[in-house]
Amino acid sequence: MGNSDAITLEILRRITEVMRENAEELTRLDSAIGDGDHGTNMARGFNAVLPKVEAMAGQPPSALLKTTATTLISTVGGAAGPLYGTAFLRAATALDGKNDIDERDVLAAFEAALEGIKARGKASPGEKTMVDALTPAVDALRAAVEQGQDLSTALDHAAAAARTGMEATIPMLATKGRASYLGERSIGHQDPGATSSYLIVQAIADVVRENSG
Amino acid sequence: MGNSDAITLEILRRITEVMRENAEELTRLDSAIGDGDHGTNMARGFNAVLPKVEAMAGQPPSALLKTTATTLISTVGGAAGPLYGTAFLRAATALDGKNDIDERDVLAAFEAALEGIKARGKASPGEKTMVDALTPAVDALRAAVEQGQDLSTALDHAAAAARTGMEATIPMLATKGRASYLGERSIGHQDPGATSSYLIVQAIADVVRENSG
Amino acid sequence: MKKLINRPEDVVREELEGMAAAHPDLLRVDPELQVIIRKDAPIEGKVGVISGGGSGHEPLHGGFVGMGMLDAACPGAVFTSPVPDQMLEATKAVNGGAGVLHIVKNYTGDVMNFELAAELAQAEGIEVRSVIINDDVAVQDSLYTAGRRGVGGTVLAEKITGALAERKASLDEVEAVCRKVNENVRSMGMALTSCTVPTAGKPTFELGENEMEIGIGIHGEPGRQRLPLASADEITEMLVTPILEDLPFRRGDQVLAFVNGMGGTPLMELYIVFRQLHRILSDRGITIARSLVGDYITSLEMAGVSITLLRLDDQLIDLWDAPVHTPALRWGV
Amino acid sequence: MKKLINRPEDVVREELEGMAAAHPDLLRVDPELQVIIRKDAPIEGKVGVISGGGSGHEPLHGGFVGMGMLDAACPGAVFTSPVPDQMLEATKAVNGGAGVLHIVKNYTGDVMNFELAAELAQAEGIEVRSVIINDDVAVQDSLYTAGRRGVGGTVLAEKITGALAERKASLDEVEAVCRKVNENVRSMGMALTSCTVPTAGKPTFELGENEMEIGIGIHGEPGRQRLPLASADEITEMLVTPILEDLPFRRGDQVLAFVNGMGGTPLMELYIVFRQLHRILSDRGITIARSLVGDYITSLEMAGVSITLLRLDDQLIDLWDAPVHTPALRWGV
Ligand SMILES: Nc1ncnc2c1ncn2[C@@H]1O[C@H](COP(=O)(O)OP(=O)(O)O)[C@@H](O)[C@H]1O
Ligand SMILES: Nc1ncnc2c1ncn2[C@@H]1O[C@H](COP(=O)(O)OP(=O)(O)O)[C@@H](O)[C@H]1O
Ligand SMILES: [Mg+2]
Ligand SMILES: [Mg+2]
Ligand SMILES: [Mg+2]
Ligand SMILES: [Mg+2]
Repeated sequence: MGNSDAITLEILRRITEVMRENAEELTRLDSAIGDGDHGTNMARGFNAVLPKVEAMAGQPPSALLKTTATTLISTVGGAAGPLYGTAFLRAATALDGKNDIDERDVLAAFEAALEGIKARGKASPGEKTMVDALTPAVDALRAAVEQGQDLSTALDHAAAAARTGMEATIPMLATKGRASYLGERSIGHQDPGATSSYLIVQAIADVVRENSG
Repeated sequence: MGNSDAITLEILRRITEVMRENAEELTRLDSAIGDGDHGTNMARGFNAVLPKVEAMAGQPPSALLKTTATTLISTVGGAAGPLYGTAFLRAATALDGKNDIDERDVLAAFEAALEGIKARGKASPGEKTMVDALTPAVDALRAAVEQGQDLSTALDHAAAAARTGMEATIPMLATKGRASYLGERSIGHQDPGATSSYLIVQAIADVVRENSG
Repeated sequence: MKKLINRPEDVVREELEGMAAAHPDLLRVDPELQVIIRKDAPIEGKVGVISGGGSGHEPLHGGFVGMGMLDAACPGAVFTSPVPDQMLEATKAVNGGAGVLHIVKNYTGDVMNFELAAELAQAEGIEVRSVIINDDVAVQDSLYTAGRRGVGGTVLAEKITGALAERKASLDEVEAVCRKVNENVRSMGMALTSCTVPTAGKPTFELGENEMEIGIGIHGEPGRQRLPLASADEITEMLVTPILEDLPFRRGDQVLAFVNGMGGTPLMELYIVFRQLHRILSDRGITIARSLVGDYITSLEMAGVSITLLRLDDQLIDLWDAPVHTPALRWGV
Repeated sequence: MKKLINRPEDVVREELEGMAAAHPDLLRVDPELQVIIRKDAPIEGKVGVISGGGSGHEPLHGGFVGMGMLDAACPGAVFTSPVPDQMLEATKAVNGGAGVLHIVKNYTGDVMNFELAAELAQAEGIEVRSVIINDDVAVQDSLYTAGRRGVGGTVLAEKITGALAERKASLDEVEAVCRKVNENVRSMGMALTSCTVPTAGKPTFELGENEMEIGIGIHGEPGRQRLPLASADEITEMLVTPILEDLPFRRGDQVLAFVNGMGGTPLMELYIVFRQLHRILSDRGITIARSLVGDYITSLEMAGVSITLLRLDDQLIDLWDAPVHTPALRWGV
């Protein structure tokens, strides 16, 4: 993938846009089974990320992602801050030294990000968290890359899987995070963190598609 | 008027009944321009009065009224407690030593009661208080008595005048009591104290009528 | 009506039983007669300081009974002045031979009931003085009203007067300092929501989602004016301007700034109001020498705020800082 | 949404500016970084005690910064854990060379952010220990949850831990007493109404006129169970029974009984709950040796109550009684 740095910046712009647009919806979801701040948290975080990465034009993807990570950690707070911060940090590390990113690199970054979230949150699939959107996304991405599909197509598969994973959180009983305090009452609601994770994967897929071919 | 003591007791029973029945309405009126307690206050007071005067069967009217007065002072609180307490106390004094009460005695008792309220509350007619129901009531009573009408008829006139006086408080601007804090906003509401005063005069008239002829 | 209560008729008695259980070290409580008395009263040679008023304003007054503040408090039914029997009992209980001061908020009912009680106490040979607190600048024209209401200034008057009484000052001196507080204190309040008197069962007034009441008292009554909802900064300005103009407060004055919650307003919002109050006073060259932020004189669960400013001098600062040990206000001990 | 605020995004910063203006004698406040530090920190040779968490629980934690309690607090956005930068800054500011204790309420976000901060502080050579408070018995099965939440017990842990640190005890001792409080404290809460996060603009949940939530936390979240509204006595019983069974508390125990308002509940109702709590404990032969009644750990303007019981021993009583001077808790000084 040529001009990976520019595309990375565009991805971060798109994610910021998407978080702003969906802040209200994410907060609504978090009000049902959490504390009603997930949308505000994510929007605040990416609003802080954007000017910083805009000022870094020309720097490699891993530098942009590292700044994203530390800024999220410093501004999001709550559960999402350390989790997404860790995810972007691990992705940055996976892409360290790479200027021209290919499918395998993207897969490695996604895998590292998911591992980071699982380690930090001590979460496994099926607990009604962002892990439930990201696990199928990474699986789909891996399958597509291994089948030799191009990055854009592979990411489209990942985004579709993330959406399915997100929707699959609805009937789940939460056993991690705030929603777990609700016990049975957490059933029937879509997890806000899984939703923001899907939105991020979709934003990445969209930007890559628009810049490919 | 024969068996004045029994009639006095019946009057106090009736007032108690009427205060219980109208507690909600009096409180509603007091919520509009006061603090929403007048009905509860009056009901609490007469609920305390009743068992005490019931236990005094056979004692003269002035004794019953004096107990009513001190009980109201000890249980009503707010503005209404001292005002009605003073009224009943003055009425008791006016009837002191009388066992067989006639029209002139009743008039004297009413006049003393009204004077007591005006003195205690430093209120004059037109200030949107109980004085505005009681002043026309006493005037009507005096006129009827002076015209030689019988007690029951005279009290009916007094009750009708009290009702008119009560209704006349609606357009008044309050300048005494809590309602005065509302300034212009007190206009358009019926005064709760004028309403309880009317109810008391009406109760007296009703009981006397039922016991006459 | 959603309240943590049992029967609406029992709220005051049960509250007093709770206070007795929570503060056995400080208070002697008679839940039937409804009198709260300082544990070690009467104190020989000390002026007794008592106050009272309707319930629903807690911690006022019962929460201010204790060393360095009130010797006794008489809570009435919710928003209803107590009766003379309570005040007489309290007066007798705290009489240490140096006389008793009644601190009375200026409401027709309170004034009349305290008047009756004072007469009864005098008849029993106890010297009683009364100071009427009327610090509410929302009530402007006392010719056409029952006069200014007693609101936030009452808390400050009780603290400062109690401190002087604790030092065994004479009844004259104690009365004088109470009057001095009243002359130098001004308040104004506003509401975002009404409140519900337990026995009434529904809110005293209805207020739209975008409305507020300015110039309220403390009895859940509507205010002088209904206005569209405004920002905290604008509301603070609306409250503080008439206060500053009334005394008037001047450049160079030192004040005690008291931001009081009406019961249902989070502390966060009180500090946001305090921030703007501080800015306005700074701009005018007025120094906040002491501050008090919290729920001290409330209207049940009403959301809203009142601002009280007391102009200070050395005596008032000294008495404000003096030790106090009550359920709701405590320092120096 | 009816609140005394300016822009919803600014509430925490403006609140902190208000706190700075109200308590210049006690606090040093950085409204941008959102750190509240005890005026005289760092104190040479004293263990620094810090805590933090989302805003909206005031006075927790910022109102507990001062002599004998916290050295610093880090408030996050409303109901949102603060970020490691704040905690690191606070840790550095209060480090007097004897190490720093982090008191952390058990919420995923708080725990993770404090973990990151501790790593960063350790990297800068500051010895940091963390104690996680998890006293909420409403969360029964920690196998299937993020574990018990930290609620009312946090206030008691901060007071008692701060008192020991004030005496220059070692980091080991300070950590140990904090763990001891956590092991001996249990809480449970309920809500009559929801609350509104300023940036969300509407209530977090809807509750019917005859419903209540039992087993809530402090973040405006719904509880474990929605039940028909009950009387204060019944509600008290529902809250205290699981608390007593959990530790368990036994006949002869001495406890600190803490009845906490969630923000929108009048003090009157808290005392009505205290009354029944006192009766239940008396029946079981448990003595209330100390009490605390008021709004100390809140959920904005939520109406509701939580009950916390701490089993006391001589050390805990002594440390509870030790002098404290903070905006919200003060005695002995
Ligand atoms: N232990 C965990 N592991 C993974 N994800 C988690 C964990 N705890 C919470 N989450 C995710 O975080 C989301 C909530 O984020 P947010 O609302 O910003 O934080 P908070 O719960 O602190 O308010 C949840 O919807 C869930 O997806
Ligand atoms: N100064 C006064 N003189 C005469 N009547 C008064 C005076 N002040 C108040 N009232 C009467 O008392 C009534 C209110 O009584 P109530 O609600 O029981 O007392 P409060 O105002 O103390 O709550 C008013 O409606 C008015 O009629
Ligand atoms: Mg959340
Ligand atoms: Mg009234
Ligand atoms: Mg009243
Ligand atoms: Mg949160």
